[in-house]
Amino acid sequence: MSSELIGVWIGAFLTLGIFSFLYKDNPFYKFSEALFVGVSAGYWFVVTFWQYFLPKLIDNLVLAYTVLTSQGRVDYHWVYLLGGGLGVLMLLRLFPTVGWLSRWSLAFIVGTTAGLQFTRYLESNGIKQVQGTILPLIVGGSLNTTVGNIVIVVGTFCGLIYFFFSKEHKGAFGGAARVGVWFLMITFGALFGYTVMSRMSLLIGRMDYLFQIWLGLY
Amino acid sequence: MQKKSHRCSRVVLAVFLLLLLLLLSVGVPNAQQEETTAVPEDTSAQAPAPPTNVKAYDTPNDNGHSITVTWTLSADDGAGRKNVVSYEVLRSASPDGEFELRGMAPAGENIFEDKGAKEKSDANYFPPHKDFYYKVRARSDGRYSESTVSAPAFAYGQWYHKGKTPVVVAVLLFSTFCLVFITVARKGKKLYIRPLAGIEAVDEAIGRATEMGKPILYILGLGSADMIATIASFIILGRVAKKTAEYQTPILIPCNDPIVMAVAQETVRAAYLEAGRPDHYKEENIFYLTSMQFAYVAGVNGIMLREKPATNFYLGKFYAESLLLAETGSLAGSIQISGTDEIAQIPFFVAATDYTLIGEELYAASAYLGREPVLLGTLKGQDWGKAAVMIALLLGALAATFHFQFFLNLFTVKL
Amino acid sequence: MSFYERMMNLDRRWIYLVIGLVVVVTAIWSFTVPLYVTPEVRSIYDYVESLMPGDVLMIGVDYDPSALAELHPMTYAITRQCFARNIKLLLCCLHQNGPGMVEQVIAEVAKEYGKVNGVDYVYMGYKPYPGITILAMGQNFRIPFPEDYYGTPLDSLPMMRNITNFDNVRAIINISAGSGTEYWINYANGRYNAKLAIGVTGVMTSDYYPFLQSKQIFGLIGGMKGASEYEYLAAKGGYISKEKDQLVASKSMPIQTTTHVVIILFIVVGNVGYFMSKRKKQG
Amino acid sequence: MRKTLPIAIVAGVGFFMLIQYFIPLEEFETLYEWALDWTMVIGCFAMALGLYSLTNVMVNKVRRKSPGWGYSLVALGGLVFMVFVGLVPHYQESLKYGTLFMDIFTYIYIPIQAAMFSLLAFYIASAAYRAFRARTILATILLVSAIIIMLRLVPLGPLSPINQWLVNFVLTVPNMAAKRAFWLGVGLGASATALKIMLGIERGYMGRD
Repeated sequence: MSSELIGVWIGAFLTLGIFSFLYKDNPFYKFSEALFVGVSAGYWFVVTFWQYFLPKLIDNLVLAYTVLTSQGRVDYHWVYLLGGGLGVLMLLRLFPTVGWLSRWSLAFIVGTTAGLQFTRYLESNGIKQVQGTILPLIVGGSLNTTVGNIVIVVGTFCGLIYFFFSKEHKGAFGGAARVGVWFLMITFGALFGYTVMSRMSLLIGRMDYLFQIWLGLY
Repeated sequence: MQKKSHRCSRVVLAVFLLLLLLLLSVGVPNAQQEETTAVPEDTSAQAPAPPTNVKAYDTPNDNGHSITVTWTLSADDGAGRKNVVSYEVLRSASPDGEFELRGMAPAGENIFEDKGAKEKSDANYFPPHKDFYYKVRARSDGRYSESTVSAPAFAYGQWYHKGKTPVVVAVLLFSTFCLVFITVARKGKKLYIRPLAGIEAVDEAIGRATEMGKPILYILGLGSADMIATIASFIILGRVAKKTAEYQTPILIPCNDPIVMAVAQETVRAAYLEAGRPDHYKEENIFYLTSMQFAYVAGVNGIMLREKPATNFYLGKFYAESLLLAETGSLAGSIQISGTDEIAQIPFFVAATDYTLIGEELYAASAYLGREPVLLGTLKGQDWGKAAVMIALLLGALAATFHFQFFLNLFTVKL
Repeated sequence: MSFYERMMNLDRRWIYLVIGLVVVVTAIWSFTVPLYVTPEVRSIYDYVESLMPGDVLMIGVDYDPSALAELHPMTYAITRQCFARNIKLLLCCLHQNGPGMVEQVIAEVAKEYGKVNGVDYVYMGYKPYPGITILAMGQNFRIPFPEDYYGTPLDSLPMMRNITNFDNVRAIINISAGSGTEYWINYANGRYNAKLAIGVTGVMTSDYYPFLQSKQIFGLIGGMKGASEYEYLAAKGGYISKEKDQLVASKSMPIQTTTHVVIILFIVVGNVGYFMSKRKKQG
Repeated sequence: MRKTLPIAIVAGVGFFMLIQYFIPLEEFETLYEWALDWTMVIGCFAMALGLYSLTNVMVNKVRRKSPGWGYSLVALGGLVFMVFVGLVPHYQESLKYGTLFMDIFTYIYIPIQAAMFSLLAFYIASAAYRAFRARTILATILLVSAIIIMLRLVPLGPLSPINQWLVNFVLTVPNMAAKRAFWLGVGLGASATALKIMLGIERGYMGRD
């Protein structure tokens, strides 16, 4: 039995374990689940170590140290000590008395996110979308495009009205909000229907794995 | 009431069919195009006319390591002998020194950005504040004709990116809206906000868990702390945890990211402190599971079936796992409240959970739950932002209809 | 509990079972579903049918093995149709990880039909920067590709004797999993007015419909479904056959169809149960 | 120090990140790159914290012999083994194809992941069955739209072209409009949240003691 064949058997065994969950929770599934969680957490830890920790921190500090010893000058790579310091603060969470120090590191991350995403969202979700919705309402020679453009502009307009929080959805305003929800519902339905095909492809792929690769039935 | 909604759905179906017929009468488009077959061009073996008027200048809106070169097309590019195939851009530190090739542009193009690295150690380092001379040559089947040398230019960095002005305007406008209404709200003016079903269900859902004596499961999604949706979820978690502290209902938070776990611990601890029950806070209930999408789902599904939480919250960033979680939760008989800004996952949450916060509602939820005037002020600011967008949409549609290109340019961000 | 109420509160495991059975049964007892062929796929097939033997068609194959399942069937079906009709092919690849894979396809199909490299087809290989490459090809194929994939100068290939640029190929079909398609549309069609059709992955499909409406492309094959439509046409035309296992995309389509039908039936049954049980309550 | 400094850091870093977006200068670019690198470094240390949290939960379960402790042992075993075979070999060697580390990933992790993912095929069917009832107008619209899109894979004879046209229409027109409105709303909501965070209006997530 080759190692690949053993691999296929293990894979098939675990696949069935996951599928058995469809009937009900059982030891077979619990085993697959526990193994899955453990292996994935270990995998992610190792990948983080080799691909982020080493190149982003250790390599930079080693470089700083080499420059210091070989050329006798302090170069900018030492700033990574600060980053490392913020990281070490995270580990202080393990000790209840000094754990609050980790808030500095958390604050650094949250602050970065807030500042970066503020402009990003206004640009890509705000201005770009307005730009994309600026469409001519009358397109000469194409009734199709004309109707399409008008529906898009009206739909976007009503959809935005739906998201108003500080005004009661009553009267004409409420009517427009309702039209907005209709547009949202059409889209949600369409997205649902559109996804069925790719989900079925996944199942077909697994069935192929079980029947073709594992059992060799066809 | 039921009868009415019954009739309504039939009306909708009828309208749907009518619309269908109407749209059909518009006609299905038929793609057909005239074919064009041309005789191959006669490219003579002579060198093309050289490009003229070569200009070099510092590339605007950059970090100072690039120069832009422009020229007037060769007389044989697209006209005349039609034999230009490309342009080559050459650079030198002195007008009569050795020129080196910096790059190519295809025929028809009259601009090239000579860009280099900013690190001195990089082989392609582009020194700023240093004069360079450029020339451009037209190429045709191994034959070249060179332009004259340009005037010198040097690269330098800019303090402001002019292409991003629309974003500056948006930032200022939006911040002003929010700040104005925060001030108004602080002064004690009462602001109306319309009810949201998902929010009203939160209290009920926590109450139900308390009655049943079962825990609440709160899922912060698959995002890390670098996503605003996750941060919005932290804020909501603070409000929810305060209530669970008051009711003394345990709250379980398996996390997909260790930083998210740390922030969630801080949030819940603060909420318990605020509710006056710091002794009931259990850090081990907020734990890390794994960062891999489906392994995380497998673990959470296990928790749902074995701990049987009365209520599940799914708020934050969700991807394909949304339906896996929501279906298992509904199988376990939990009340489920969901919300995300990923439009592709909303349909599954709508289908499989009891209440869904759609897009912006997720971000508004914290203000709804907090009910503090300052937060309601930002909601009002958001509404004004929407109003501004709607006005821009209408004006834009009119401008596009009557071909006022300048209005469109107002919204163009040049990166 | 009435029959309808029970139907409404059906244990979901029955649904799982039905879906599982339908997939397995359809896979084993395979049958063909009469597929509706969309006009945007048919127009490509019909166009290739309208070409005369000796005409040159260009195919830009811009994907790598990760999009193989959806796009490979398109490439196979079109190359087989062309070779069977003695249409000459000019190919290039603008996707970094694709060139080797394209070579395999073309070599395999050429062998089936006894076609000769350099006479019946030319594979120019890979170049980075799709935008610049396409612009340059519009001038002359020899600028970005002085030699073909195998290192032979284009000028010494008999098929290339009268071929300079896009003007000398009848049409271009771009089969792509990435943003290269935009360049083909904007440059090959936009600037050089080449007749262009595209084949793209399922998720990209809806993004490219507007180009069909504006007639910048004359055909569009979208994802697995589009591929199976093309295979259906090619099989009907006798260019590929089920016996030789050449209908790859079509193989999973009956399963897709039956599962979709079953889900729609489920929805209908659920609604019938819902309305009937409500009527009972009211009555 | 405990309460105000974190809020000050959020405001300061946030403001810097906001303005650097508009300043192309090299110095700002470098600071920005450092900040991103540091968040990654913090993430690496946090990973150790996460692993501690996970093992803590598992070990406690095993020690207390709480129900299902055997499975915790399995998970612990998988974790420890993965970390061991991943870190012991030479520098980054373990991430290459063909190592024991990658074999476990390929033959254990990948099949379970694919199986988990494919459960969605069953769930999507059951969700459609239970949720798509024409209870209200909105539910009816949702249902009709989903069915129209699903019908594109079903042979309908002469009705197929009509359906295909409808599918194209739904995907290019109402779908586009709703997505735009959705994204615009999300953009404003997310920006408002970011603003609240930077201004320190929302600070409950940063602890209170």
